[in-house]
Amino acid sequence: MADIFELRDIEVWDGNMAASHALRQAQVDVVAAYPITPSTPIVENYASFMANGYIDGEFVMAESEHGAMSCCIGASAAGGRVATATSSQGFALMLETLYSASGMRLPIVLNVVNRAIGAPLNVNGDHSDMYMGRDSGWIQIDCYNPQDVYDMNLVAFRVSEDHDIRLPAMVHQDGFMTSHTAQRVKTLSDDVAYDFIGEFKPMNDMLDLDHPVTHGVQTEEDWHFEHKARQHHALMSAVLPKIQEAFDGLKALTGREYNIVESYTMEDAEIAIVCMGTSVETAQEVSNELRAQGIKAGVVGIRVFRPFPLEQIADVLKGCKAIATLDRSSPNGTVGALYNELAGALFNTGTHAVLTNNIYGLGGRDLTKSSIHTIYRDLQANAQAGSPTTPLQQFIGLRGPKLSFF
Amino acid sequence: MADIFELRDIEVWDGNMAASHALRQAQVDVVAAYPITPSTPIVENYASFMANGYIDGEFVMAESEHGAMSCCIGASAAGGRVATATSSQGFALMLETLYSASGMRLPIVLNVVNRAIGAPLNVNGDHSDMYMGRDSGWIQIDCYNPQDVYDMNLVAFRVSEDHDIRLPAMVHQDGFMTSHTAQRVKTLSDDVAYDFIGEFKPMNDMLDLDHPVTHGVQTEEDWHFEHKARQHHALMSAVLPKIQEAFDGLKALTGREYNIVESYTMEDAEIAIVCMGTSVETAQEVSNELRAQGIKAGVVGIRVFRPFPLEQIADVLKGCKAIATLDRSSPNGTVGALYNELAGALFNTGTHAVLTNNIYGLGGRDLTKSSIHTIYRDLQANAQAGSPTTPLQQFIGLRGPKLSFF
Amino acid sequence: MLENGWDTFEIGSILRPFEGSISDAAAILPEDRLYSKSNSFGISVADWRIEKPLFNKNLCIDCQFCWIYCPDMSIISRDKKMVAVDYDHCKGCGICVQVCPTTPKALLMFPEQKDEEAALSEWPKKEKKEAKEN
Amino acid sequence: MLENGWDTFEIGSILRPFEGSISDAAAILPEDRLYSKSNSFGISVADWRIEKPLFNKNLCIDCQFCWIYCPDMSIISRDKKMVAVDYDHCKGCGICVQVCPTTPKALLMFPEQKDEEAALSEWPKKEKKEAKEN
Repeated sequence: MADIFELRDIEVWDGNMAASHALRQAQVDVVAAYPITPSTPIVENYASFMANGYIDGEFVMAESEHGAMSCCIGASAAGGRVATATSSQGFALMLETLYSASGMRLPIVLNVVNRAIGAPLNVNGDHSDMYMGRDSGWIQIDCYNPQDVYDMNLVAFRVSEDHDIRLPAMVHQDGFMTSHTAQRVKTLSDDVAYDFIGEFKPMNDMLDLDHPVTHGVQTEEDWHFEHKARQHHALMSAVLPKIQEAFDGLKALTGREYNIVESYTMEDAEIAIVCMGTSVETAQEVSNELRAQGIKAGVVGIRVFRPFPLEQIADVLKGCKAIATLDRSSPNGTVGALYNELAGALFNTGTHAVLTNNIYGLGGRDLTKSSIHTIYRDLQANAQAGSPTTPLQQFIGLRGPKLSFF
Repeated sequence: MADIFELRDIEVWDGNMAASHALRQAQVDVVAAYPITPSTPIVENYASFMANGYIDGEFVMAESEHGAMSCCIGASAAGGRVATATSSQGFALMLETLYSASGMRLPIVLNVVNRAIGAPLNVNGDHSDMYMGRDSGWIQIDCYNPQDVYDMNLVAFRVSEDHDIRLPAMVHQDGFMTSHTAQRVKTLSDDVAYDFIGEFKPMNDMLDLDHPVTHGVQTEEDWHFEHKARQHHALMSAVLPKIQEAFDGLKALTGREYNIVESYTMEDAEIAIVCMGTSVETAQEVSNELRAQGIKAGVVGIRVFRPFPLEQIADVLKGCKAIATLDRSSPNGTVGALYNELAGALFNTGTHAVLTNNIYGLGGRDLTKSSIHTIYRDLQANAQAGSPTTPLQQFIGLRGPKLSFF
Repeated sequence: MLENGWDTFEIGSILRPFEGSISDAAAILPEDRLYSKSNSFGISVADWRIEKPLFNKNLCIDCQFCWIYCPDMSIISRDKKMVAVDYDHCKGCGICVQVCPTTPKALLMFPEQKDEEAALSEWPKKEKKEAKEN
Repeated sequence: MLENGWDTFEIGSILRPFEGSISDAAAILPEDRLYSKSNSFGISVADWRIEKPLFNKNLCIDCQFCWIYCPDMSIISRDKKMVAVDYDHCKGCGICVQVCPTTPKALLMFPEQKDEEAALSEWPKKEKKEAKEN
């Protein structure tokens, strides 16, 4: 039996430590990991909790991230609660196995501390790795600060392991900005947190020797489509309601409110910024300043990136005249992915909103309030003109001549 | 010196053999490869050409696809013409290094024989791997048949290696449907093909010992953004004009015409299907049948997927009343990627077209003409109603109850 | 199987090797197990072979290397004694021959059509052990 | 560097270690090379260390193992003789000590603040070679 870890009601944790404690409270059976900046402390802290008797489970040091996720897949198929963490190049090396995990319907929780992908090599935060996983069939939940990281990990285990779902879940946080910035985090006691997640309920586990089962089978053209359709159906139909249920449960327990789409002063907003990660809070600050000037500004934060809450986002934005999406990943030859997602959500809705795209913050470049003010000013002009007054895609915070496309 | 390979004007080749001969005619300096179905014959044929004296270069058997692309990166940085081939799981394992190749601005040509990604394991064709690479910073050119594969490989070397571009290029073909289906392919003689591609012109090659250069450097928040912006700028500004130039050159040489966007009876089309790969030709056949009935149907084939010819596609579709995108990859929790790309391209254009999404053919499931007729019928209804008459996303050719979303 | 639509199979990339529950399956010989229809035990891969391994029991020392290394569980072993090759599931990869430690080997590859009696009669002979000269 | 915008640096993830062309760079000692500003030769990573390797030349047999295995080219070797550790670029990983084959080792890790003279005086002594008993 693991020892209880006595937590204060409020701890000062960075995002990594918040994730480590959530994993500890979940009493994960197997963590298989390979270290990579900036996610390393998550599994390092976890290993130290285990060494000190606070966790009753196994820790496997793998030879690579491909190996780490492969171990996680084996352990999850065997019938254990499983989690790990990674970033950037490690995430990229894991990618093949991420598709395996979701296709095998294994409820693994992966903390992704978002970081740029090289070349050129860079250890700082952007969303290239998060975007790289957007077709992988995992649930993707995004965090804006260490408190989110703690809470969303608890939610991720609960939702992922639900037998109506059985899909793996990523919990995303911004590298360094969240992972290495200590903030106040309100905690749950070990038993309350564990009860919120619930006891792990096995399903088709390989170690149930009375019901032998073959995992990871081959299906050719006669079956593959049906498997993928069923997986998509679970993502589309079951996940958002279960996440909402978990959010409701967490609110009842703690008073903290999370939403499938985090809308901020959007009730009567005419101009809105849609973004992810730590930028959401920065944009909220700027929108407060604009509201003080009587400008109807709002912010939409993506909380659940996959499944993409297309209808909920379209609904929040239905009154808007001009919308800017902020993409923190190189679009490499097209518009930002978030721009396309929003265009897809708003198309066919009869909206006349103007939609534009801003590329920012690659490789850890700061997003300043002044840049966000500029974006809102562009939005005001777009709203007034009823059409884009700037090129569709603009790079912000970049050194050198202004760069924009379309 | 390599021996000349005497080709007939018309050979009967499958897509793999067409790719092998194009690589042979390019006289690639280094091919580093790891075999995977269905792309294996490309490098297997190539190795046999080399063993028989038709190529003057090196063939490296790597220990994995990650290793294969890493070898390609080293050889390209050293200053050679470099190419390889892969599919599916191999593509996924290569992914980390694909981002390295593009960020290092190395003009490698990668033949991707599109195949489904597991789990569940499946060797047949769909576009999951092609989609997985869409943020990677590579040029992505799509083929519909073996003739395309031959021609597009020649184009890929020429464009990729241009000093205004220096970006790697993928040439995509559908697994089995193209790769293993023998068809008539019109050939160029070895010297004409080589001249069309041009002599390899080195740039910053590591083996230029009088100008030592460090490749693969680290850039933190002070430089990474500028590198990625410059890479995106090259993709956005230089690639499409150079591809058009290559298409023009190829037409002058052979009479065969290719276009950045392959539009088929789109001049006055009211309803259109947008798709990729072998499905383009199937859709063209069905649109011919509809035209015979007086229905104004058209087809838009994606030829260049990255950079995405956003404005050119919007232009081709500007008169349409209803458009269906066909996605051959599991959207895993959202709409199809091609649907989003099209929504992004058409947003802000003032179009009133209805846009819908069809998911089809995963893991090699056949796309029948009858299914395409059904899609066109839906489009006619949408065009007439001015709004979607079906759910936004429909699965076609799936066993079991009708599956649709939104 | 094919009568199932996307909504009627078990989730995950799984198949059940047995219908219903079974206890101590390891104690039942493969040929006596009641495998389910989806199990691949009934599917032969014999035609993948170009060469086949043949077994010479006179040379075998029952080290079980072949049984351990065979990637297709096609070495039939009973009570830790090598008995035979399962030619329904052997793909002819030759690993068993590679790892066989005896001299001459107790497993050798022969053309698929080779008669077993003929092969045994042609088998390399064991050399008499002589004192080693230094 | 930072005066450059996205449009004014060379493409690719490259840096030039030298300004302009150079011939036979390998024949020039690192400290004599005219490295460019972007070269990392002038950047010290000394403060990454917690422990440092110290070198006892009396025990060194010039096998060059340390020079081969050092991942940061921080073993200074001249004419195939181990000369010193480059403490500007040594990160204190300890690999040189690990691979040193002598007994006692000619390289040992000491706290960063340790005085070299003191370390050498405390160095384990070489045991007299005695006839091996069987």
